[in-house]
Amino acid sequence: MDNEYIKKAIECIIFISDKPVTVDDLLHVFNQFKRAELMNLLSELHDKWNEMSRGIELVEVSGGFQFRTVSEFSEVLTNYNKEIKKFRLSKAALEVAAIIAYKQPVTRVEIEEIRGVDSSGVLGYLLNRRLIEITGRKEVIGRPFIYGTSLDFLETFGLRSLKDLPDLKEIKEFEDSFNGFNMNLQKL
Amino acid sequence: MDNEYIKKAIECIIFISDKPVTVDDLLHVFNQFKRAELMNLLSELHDKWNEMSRGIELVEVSGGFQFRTVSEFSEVLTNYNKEIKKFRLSKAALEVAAIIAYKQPVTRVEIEEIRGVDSSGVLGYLLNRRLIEITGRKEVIGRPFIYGTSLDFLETFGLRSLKDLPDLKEIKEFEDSFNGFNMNLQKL
Amino acid sequence: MDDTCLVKLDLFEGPLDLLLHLIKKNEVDIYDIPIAIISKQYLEYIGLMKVLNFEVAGNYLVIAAELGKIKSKMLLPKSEYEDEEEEDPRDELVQRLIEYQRYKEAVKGLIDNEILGRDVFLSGNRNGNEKTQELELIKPDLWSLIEAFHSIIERRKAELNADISFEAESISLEDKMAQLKDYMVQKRIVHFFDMFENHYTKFEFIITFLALLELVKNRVLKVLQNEPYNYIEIIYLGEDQLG
Repeated sequence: MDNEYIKKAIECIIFISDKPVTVDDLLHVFNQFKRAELMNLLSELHDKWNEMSRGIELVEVSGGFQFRTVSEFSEVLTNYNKEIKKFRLSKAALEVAAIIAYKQPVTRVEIEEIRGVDSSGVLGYLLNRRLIEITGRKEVIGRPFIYGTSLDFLETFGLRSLKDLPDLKEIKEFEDSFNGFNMNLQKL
Repeated sequence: MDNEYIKKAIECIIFISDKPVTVDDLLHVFNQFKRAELMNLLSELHDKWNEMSRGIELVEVSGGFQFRTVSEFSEVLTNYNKEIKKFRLSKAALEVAAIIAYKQPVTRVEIEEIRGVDSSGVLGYLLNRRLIEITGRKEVIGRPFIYGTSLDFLETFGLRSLKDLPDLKEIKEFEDSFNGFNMNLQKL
Repeated sequence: MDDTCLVKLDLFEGPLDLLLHLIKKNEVDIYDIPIAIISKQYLEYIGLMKVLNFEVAGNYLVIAAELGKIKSKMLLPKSEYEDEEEEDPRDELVQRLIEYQRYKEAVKGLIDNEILGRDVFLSGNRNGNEKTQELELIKPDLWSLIEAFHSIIERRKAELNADISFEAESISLEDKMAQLKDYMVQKRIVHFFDMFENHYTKFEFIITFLALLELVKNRVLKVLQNEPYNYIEIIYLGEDQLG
């Protein structure tokens, strides 16, 4: 089996998979290869698709690779298929997701201290959407759950890993950012 | 909008559709085009993908166009699917695992009383996956096996110990996110 | 207050969100909040929520009380010990607001990404078409276990309710009347509520009540209440007088 053949096989796997495909996933089927070799092949495949520049692109996300439509066609696609599964999260859900993303592992009480409001309903909603996970318990009185973001969170927000999260902004940058917040929400 | 752009947009539409996409489908969104023009573009796109010769191909099937994996990779894909399934569980398996986790030590009959359905197949499956173990026999008539969770169970579900399992009160706290799911969607 | 305030009311995510909105609207410095003005407006909003019958959550009132406390502290004369760094009574609240605002900012950063289902989309036939919901394979984690447990409880609840009502509905009015008559032959006099002692479902309640009415109509039983609000007694009169 030459490398071109393997690369095409990897393409197929990525195409049929419902989650981003990781090197570990590939190692299960291509066990004659070393991890580094597979990583090389993936990287070559990634370059190849960039170079082809089609309507579909090969994207590195959530620790793996996934085929996605190029964002400039989003409008055409939502027009074409009105029933398409649309991303919809409320302001509250986004706030809680952001707090968890930056502060994880974090408890419900800690989230509520920051927001100043009860957040249990939103937590249940985010758990159901699989954007967050219960990652354990905090060893304090009552042993509350601690929450973290899931792989689906990274996938949804197009992040390769949590390292891709932008730094929390410093306080002096606030003034500009106040405006435009509501505008951005409308976009959702 | 030039033809290359339209062709990529068509690619995206075919990609996101779960059925073959017909010229008629496309006419709904690209109504500035004549049918013959769209057919030309589709044919060009078809040629393009043939020429690229990737692991994914654009095929004409039942009056429309669809992306498919090239048939020579079917074996790789079957292997891959088998591997991936090893890391996931069916709803039935999760139910039995949950009952054993909470009620252990527990017999098959007791599990079936709770679930209301035959569970012997699922038990065999979970034993095979080493998520549960036979921990002994119950000293009643017939001395049935009693089941408990294994160390693999804890690892798979991200628990450090069985004490980390949520208690009924904690499950109840999430009640709203199960039942009022649609209602919450509006609110959130 | 103008109309836009009305529209926005239910858009606030809580008291801190409302405060941030007021600070922004008044274009004041977050490090030097004019507490008197802001708390006045804050209370106006809460008042408006009440007028509009919005449920004003307790946490709004907590912050209202906090604002009142800060306001009164700021009216106190400055401490004479000038060398000691005087703590601004607003500090704690300001820190909270800034912390909260940081995460609101973070949301902005998140939604600027290429979001799945908004900007970019996945293949429609990723799973093949033959798979049904039931056969869907789930990634095992703690939440999947909670979900599974919950779904058993829900399913069993529905099944058990169905069982009970099925059994209950199998009894006819005639049978229930006969049952009730036998019961009364033995007891002679019972309190009204005792008759319903062992009846769990709504259907059983109704059928028993109907049987009672029929037997009273047929003068087998008599309903007696000596004084208003006193016990209602059911008395056995004897064999069916009409039959």
